[in-house]
Amino acid sequence: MSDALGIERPQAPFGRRVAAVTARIEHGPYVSLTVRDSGGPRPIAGQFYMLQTVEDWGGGVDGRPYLPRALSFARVEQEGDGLLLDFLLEDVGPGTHRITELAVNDEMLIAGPFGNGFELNAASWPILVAGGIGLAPIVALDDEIRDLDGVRATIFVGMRTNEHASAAAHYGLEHELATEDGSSGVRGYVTELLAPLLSAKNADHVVYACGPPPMLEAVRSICAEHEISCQLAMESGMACGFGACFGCVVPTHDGYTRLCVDGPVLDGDKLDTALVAGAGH
Amino acid sequence: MSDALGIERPQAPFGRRVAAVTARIEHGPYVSLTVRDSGGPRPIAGQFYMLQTVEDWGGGVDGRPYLPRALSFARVEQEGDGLLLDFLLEDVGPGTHRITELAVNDEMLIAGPFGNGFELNAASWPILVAGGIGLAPIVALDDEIRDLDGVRATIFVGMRTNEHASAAAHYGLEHELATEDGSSGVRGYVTELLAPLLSAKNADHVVYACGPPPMLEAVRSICAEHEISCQLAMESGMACGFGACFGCVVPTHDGYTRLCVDGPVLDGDKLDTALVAGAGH
Amino acid sequence: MIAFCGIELSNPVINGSGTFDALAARRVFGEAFERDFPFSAYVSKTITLEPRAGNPPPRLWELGQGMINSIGLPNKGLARFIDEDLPEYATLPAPLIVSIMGFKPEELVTMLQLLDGRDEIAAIELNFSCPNVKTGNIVGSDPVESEAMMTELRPHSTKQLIAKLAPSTSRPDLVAAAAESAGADAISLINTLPGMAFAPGSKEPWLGAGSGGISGPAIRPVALGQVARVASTVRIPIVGMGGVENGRDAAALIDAGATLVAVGTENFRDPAAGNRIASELLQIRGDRVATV
Amino acid sequence: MIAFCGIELSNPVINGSGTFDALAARRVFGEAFERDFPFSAYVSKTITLEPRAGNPPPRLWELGQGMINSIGLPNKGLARFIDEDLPEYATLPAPLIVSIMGFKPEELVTMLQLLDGRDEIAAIELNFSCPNVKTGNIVGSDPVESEAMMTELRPHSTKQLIAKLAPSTSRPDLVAAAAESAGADAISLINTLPGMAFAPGSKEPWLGAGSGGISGPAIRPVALGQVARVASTVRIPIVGMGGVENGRDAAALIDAGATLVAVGTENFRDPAAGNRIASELLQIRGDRVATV
Ligand SMILES: Cc1cc2nc3c(=O)[nH]c(=O)nc-3n(C[C@H](O)[C@H](O)[C@H](O)COP(=O)(O)OP(=O)(O)OC[C@H]3O[C@@H](n4cnc5c(N)ncnc54)[C@H](O)[C@@H]3O)c2cc1C
Ligand SMILES: Cc1cc2nc3c(=O)[nH]c(=O)nc-3n(C[C@H](O)[C@H](O)[C@H](O)COP(=O)(O)OP(=O)(O)OC[C@H]3O[C@@H](n4cnc5c(N)ncnc54)[C@H](O)[C@@H]3O)c2cc1C
Ligand SMILES: Cc1cc2nc3c(=O)[nH]c(=O)nc-3n(C[C@H](O)[C@H](O)[C@H](O)COP(=O)(O)O)c2cc1C
Ligand SMILES: Cc1cc2nc3c(=O)[nH]c(=O)nc-3n(C[C@H](O)[C@H](O)[C@H](O)COP(=O)(O)O)c2cc1C
Ligand code: FES
Ligand code: FES
Repeated sequence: MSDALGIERPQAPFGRRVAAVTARIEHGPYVSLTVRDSGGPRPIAGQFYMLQTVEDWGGGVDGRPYLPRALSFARVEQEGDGLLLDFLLEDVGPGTHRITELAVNDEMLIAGPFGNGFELNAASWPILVAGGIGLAPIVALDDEIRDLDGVRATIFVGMRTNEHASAAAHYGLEHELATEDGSSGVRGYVTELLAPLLSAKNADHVVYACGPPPMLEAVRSICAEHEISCQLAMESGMACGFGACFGCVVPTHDGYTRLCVDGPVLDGDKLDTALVAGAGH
Repeated sequence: MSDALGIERPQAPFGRRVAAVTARIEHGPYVSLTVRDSGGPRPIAGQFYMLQTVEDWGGGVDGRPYLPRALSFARVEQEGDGLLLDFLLEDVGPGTHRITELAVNDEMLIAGPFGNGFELNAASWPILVAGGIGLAPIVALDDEIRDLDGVRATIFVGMRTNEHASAAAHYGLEHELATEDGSSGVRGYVTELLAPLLSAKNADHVVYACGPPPMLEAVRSICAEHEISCQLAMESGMACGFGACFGCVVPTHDGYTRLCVDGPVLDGDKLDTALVAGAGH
Repeated sequence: MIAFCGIELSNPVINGSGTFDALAARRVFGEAFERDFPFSAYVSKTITLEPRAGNPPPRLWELGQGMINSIGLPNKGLARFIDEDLPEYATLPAPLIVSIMGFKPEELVTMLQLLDGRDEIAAIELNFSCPNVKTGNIVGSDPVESEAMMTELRPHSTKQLIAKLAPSTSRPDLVAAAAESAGADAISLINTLPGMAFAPGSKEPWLGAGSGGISGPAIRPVALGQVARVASTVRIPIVGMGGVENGRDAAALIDAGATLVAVGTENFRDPAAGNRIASELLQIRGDRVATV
Repeated sequence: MIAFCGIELSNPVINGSGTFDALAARRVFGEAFERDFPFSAYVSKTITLEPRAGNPPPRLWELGQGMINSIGLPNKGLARFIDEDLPEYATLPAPLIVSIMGFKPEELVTMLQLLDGRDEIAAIELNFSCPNVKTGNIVGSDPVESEAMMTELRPHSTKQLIAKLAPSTSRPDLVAAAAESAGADAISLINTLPGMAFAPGSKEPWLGAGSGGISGPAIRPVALGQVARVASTVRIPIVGMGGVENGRDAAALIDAGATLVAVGTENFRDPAAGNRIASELLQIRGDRVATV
C-alpha cells in the first residue's frame, strides 16, 4: 500500500525484537518513552507497534498484562543505523502502567510497524485534530508534513487540563488548544475549534484525527456534514496487531474490518459511527 | 500444644497482616530479611509463616508466584510492642526470588506463626544439625537454648561452600562446619560430623535438625541406629499453612500427616523416611 | 439476610468444600477465628462412607493464576465424622453444610440416612464432581446420570440437597436442569477443572495421583460462564464458585445468577478471605446484596 | 522428519487454526515471513460453507495467563476460499491443512466433496469444537455424536481427516476413541474452553457475543491432561495444543502423547513463536524429536 504521496507502507520485520529505553519524560499524567529500534524500517505516521516489557510482563491487576499493547509512535528519528522511536502513553491499566514504569536501559520487545498509517493528501490543506493521548500519531503526522515544502497543517489539540497539554508543548506542536477545564487555551472540546473552520470553507481541507471515540465520532459527523474527507486513527482491543486473531474488528460499510491491518486509520465515510464497542477507557 | 519446657504453642492472629521490611542482608547466595510484625505473638523455634509481597506477587516464571510461601523464622526480637522477625532465604524459584528482591520499607503480607515448632527437651544435651537454608530454624532454636540456664547445644552446620557458610557466621552461631567443597571447615556432609558424636554415646542426646530431605534422612537413620530421638523440621509444598488444603501431607506411621499443623517438626521415629516426594528443590 | 435452602444467612459468602478446615483453623487461630468467623455458612470437606487416606503426595502444583490439587478426599469416614466432628462443628457460629460423596448410589443412600436425623446439619451438598477420585466427575457432567442419581437419593433425605456439578461438560444447563427436575434444592458449581502438570525437565506427571483439579482465578471465566448458563435454565438457587478473590469477583458471579458465592483457593492466600470478600461485596452492592 | 497423516514435516510445530492468518502475515511481514515460515504445516482458519461475518465486537478479553475470544468464525465461505485463497495458500512453503466446520452434517459433506480434488490440501481438520457458534462444541464433546458425525463424513473424503475435539467433557478419551473408530486419521485437541467475563463494574458480559473461548497458558494443564488421557486410548496421532509458550511446554505435550504440537495464542505475543518453539524443542530434545 502506498499513500497519495507515494510513501510505501513499510513492512515490519518478521517477529519481535528487543528495544531498549533511551529516555523517559513525564508530561503531567502522560509519559513519553523513547526506545532504540535497530531492526525496523522507518514507520509512517499512524502506524503502531505491539509492545511488551522483557521483565515482569504480568502480575498486575488479575495477573495481567499478558498480551502485548498497541501504541502509535509519536516521533521517529534516525540514529546511526537505527531509529529512535518515541511513544506517548497514558497509564490506564496494567499494561500501560508497566510500560510507563520503565526506566532508561530497560528493555521492551517490540513488533511492527503495523497498520496502514495516514494517507497524506498534500493537495489539500491538512487539519490535524488530537484529543488527549491521541496526540501521538498527530505529532508524527505533523513531523511528516513539516518535511514537505509548502504545506503546513492547522492543528487543534484538546486536553482535559493544562497539565495534559504539556505533552503537546513538549513536542513543539504549533497548535490551538482547548482544555475541558479551561485551565489553558479555550475552554471546551477540541471539536469546538474545528467546527468554525470547516463551516468557513475557505479551502480544500482534509481532516486527520486521533482521540477518544466520542471525539472521533464528533469529528466524523462534523466532516460528514461539511462533506470534508477525514481520516480517523482509531482504537480497538488488539491481541496480535498483524491480522492473526480477528479480534480487533470494527464495523464499517464493508462489514467488520480488522483495525490492525486495514486501519488503524479509517476514512470517516466508511463508518456509520466512530463509537466502537470496547474501545477507549 | 506445649512443649516439654512448658512453652505454649503460640496461636496465630486470624488472617494476614502487613509487615514491612526493616533490613536486608546478603550472605553469599542467601538473603536475610527482617520484617516488623506488629500483630503477632512471639513464635517458637521451628514455627513458620506464610509470606507474600504486597506488590507484584505474580508475573514470574509461568506467571507465578500465586500462593504464599512458607518460611521458618530464623530470629525473633522484641521491638516496642511488636516483633522483628528475621527470615533467611534462598532464591530457588519465582516466590523466593520475588521476596529476596524486596528492599527496606517494602511490604509483605504475612500469616502465622504456624506449625508446632521444636519440642525442646532441656533434660538432654541438644545437638542441632543444620543443612543449607535449613539453618533458619536452627538459629531460632539455638537462641531459645541460649536463654536457658545451664544448657548449651552442640551445633553442626553443613553448607555447599564457604560463601553459603557466611550466613551461619552472621547469626553468631557457635558451630562446627562442614562444606561440600571443603572451602571452609571439614570437607563433606554435615552428617559426617554428627555420626562420631552419636557413636561415642557420652551423653543423653536429642538431635534437632533441618535441611534438605537427603540430609534429614541421613540424620534420621543415624539417630535410629543409635536409638537417639530426633526432631526433624521438614518441608513439603504448602498452599495454605493452616490445615485448610490437605496438600502438604507427608507419610508417617500414622498415615498421611499435614505438615503445616502436625509439623513441620516431626519425630524421626514417626517416619520410614524423611525423603518426601515433591519436597526440596 | 439472605434466604438459601431454608437457612437465613447474614451475607452471601460461604466456603468451597475442601478449602477450609474450620476445626483445624480453630486450633491454629483460636478465639479470634470464632469471633470473626469468615463465612455465613460453613461447608465441610467432602466425607465418604469409608475412611480415605487420600492421594499420595505431591498433591499441589502452583499455576500463575491458581493451582492444581490432587488431594483425593482424605477423610475419617462417616461414622467417625458423626461421632467426633459433628459435635464440634455444631459449636461453630455458622450453619453447617455437609458435603458427601459416594462411589455407588447405595453408599450415598446410607450416608443420607445416617445424616438425616442430625439437627446440626442445615443442608447437604452432594459432591458429584470430584476429579480426584476415579469416576468422581461423571455424575456431575452428565444429565442422565445426574437425574438418575438425584431420583434415587431424593427420597432418603429430608434435608435440603445441593448438587455440586462438574465443569467438564458443554451443557452445564442440562445437567443442572436434570438435577433440579429430580429434586435438588440448589446447584453448586463449579468444582475444579481436571488438569495435569509435568515437573520442569521431567517426563513424569508431578502430582502423585497423575492428574488433579485446577482451581483459582484461572478457572474464573469458566465459572462465570457456567453459572450464567445454569442460571438461565434452573429456578433453584445457585452457589457460584471458581476463582473468587475479591468482592468484584463475587459480585460478577451474583450478576451471573448466583445466590451465594463460595470462596475456595483464595482462603489459602488469606485465611480471612471470606470476611474480606463479604465486606467488599457489601461496599460494591450496599443494601442490594440483601435482596438478591 | 516427522510423519503425520501421510505428510512429512520438518519439525513437530504447527499453528492452531484461527490463530495465524498466513496471507495477512505475508502482506505485513513480506519476504522475511516466507523465508522463515514459522510452522512445519499451516492450518487455515476454520471455513464454513456460507460466508460469516463473525461475532459483534468486543471479541477479546485479556486474562492474566491467556485470553477469551468470541471471534465467531468470520470467513468468506467455501466458494471464495477455494477461488481466492487456496491458490495463495498453495504458494506458502508448508503443507496446508484446511479447517472446516458445518452446522449440519450435509454442509460438511458438501465441503468435503468440494475440497476432495484439491491437491493444495494435505489434510482436513474437522472443527467439532468451536465454542463461539451455537451447537459448535457438542459434537466434539460427545462420543455418540462424534462417532455418528465421523461415520457420516468419512466416505466423502479421500483426504486425511483430523477431528478437533472440545475440552468440555469429562471423557475426552471416549470422544477420541469414537472418532477413531469411525475413521478419523488424527485427533487434535484442545480447542478453547468456554468462558465469560464481565467488564469491571458492569453487570453486562464484556464480549459482544456474551461468552467466548479461553486460550493461552491458563488452559495448558487442561490440555496436558486431556492429551495424556486421549493418548492412552487411541492409536492415531494427536495434535496437542493449549497454552504452549515455549519448547518446554511443547515437550510436555509430546511427553503426554502428542505427535505434533500446535501453537495458538502465543503467536499473538510473538509472530515468530512457531520457529522459536521448534528450535527450543530441538534444543531440549535434540534428535529424539525426530523419532517421536
Ligand atoms: C492502534 C492503537 C494505537 C494506540 N496508541 C496509543 C498511544 O499512542 N498511547 C497510548 O497511551 N495508548 C494507545 N493505544 C491504547 C492502548 O493500547 C491501551 O490504552 C492499552 O492497550 C491499555 O492497556 P492497559 O493494560 O493499560 O489497560 P486495560 O485495562 O487493558 O485497558 C483499559 C480498558 O480496557 C478494558 N478492560 C479492562 N479489563 C480488561 C480485560 N481483562 N481485558 C480486556 N479489556 C479490559 C476496559 O475498558 C478498560 O478501561 C492505542 C491503541 C491502538 C489500538
Ligand atoms: C515449613 C517450611 C519452612 C520453610 N522455611 C524456609 C526458609 O526458612 N528459608 C527458605 O529459603 N525456604 C524455606 N522453605 C522452603 C520455601 O518455602 C520454598 O523454597 C519456596 O516455597 C519455593 O518457592 P519458589 O517460588 O521460590 O520456588 P518453586 O519453583 O515454587 O519451588 C521450587 C521447587 O518446587 C517445584 N516446582 C516447580 N514448579 C512448580 C510449580 N509450578 N508448582 C509447584 N511446585 C513447583 C520444583 O520441585 C522446584 O524445584 C520452607 C518450607 C516449608 C514448608
Ligand atoms: C485443595 C482443594 C480441595 C478441594 N476439596 C474439595 C472437596 O473435598 N469437595 C468438593 O466438593 N470440592 C472440593 N474442592 C473444590 C472447591 O470446593 C471449589 O469448587 C473449587 O476449588 C473452585 O473454587 P476456587 O477457584 O475458589 O477454589 C477443593 C478445591 C481445592 C483447591
Ligand atoms: C482468537 C482465536 C481464534 C481461534 N479460532 C479458531 C478456529 O477458527 N478454529 C479452530 O478450530 N480453533 C480456533 N481457535 C482455537 C485454537 O486453534 C486452539 O485450539 C486454542 O486456542 C488453544 O491453543 P492456545 O492456548 O495455544 O491458543 C482459536 C483460538 C483463538 C485464541
Ligand atoms: S489485533 Fe489481531 S487481527 Fe487485529
Ligand atoms: S499447607 Fe494446606 S493443609 Fe498444610
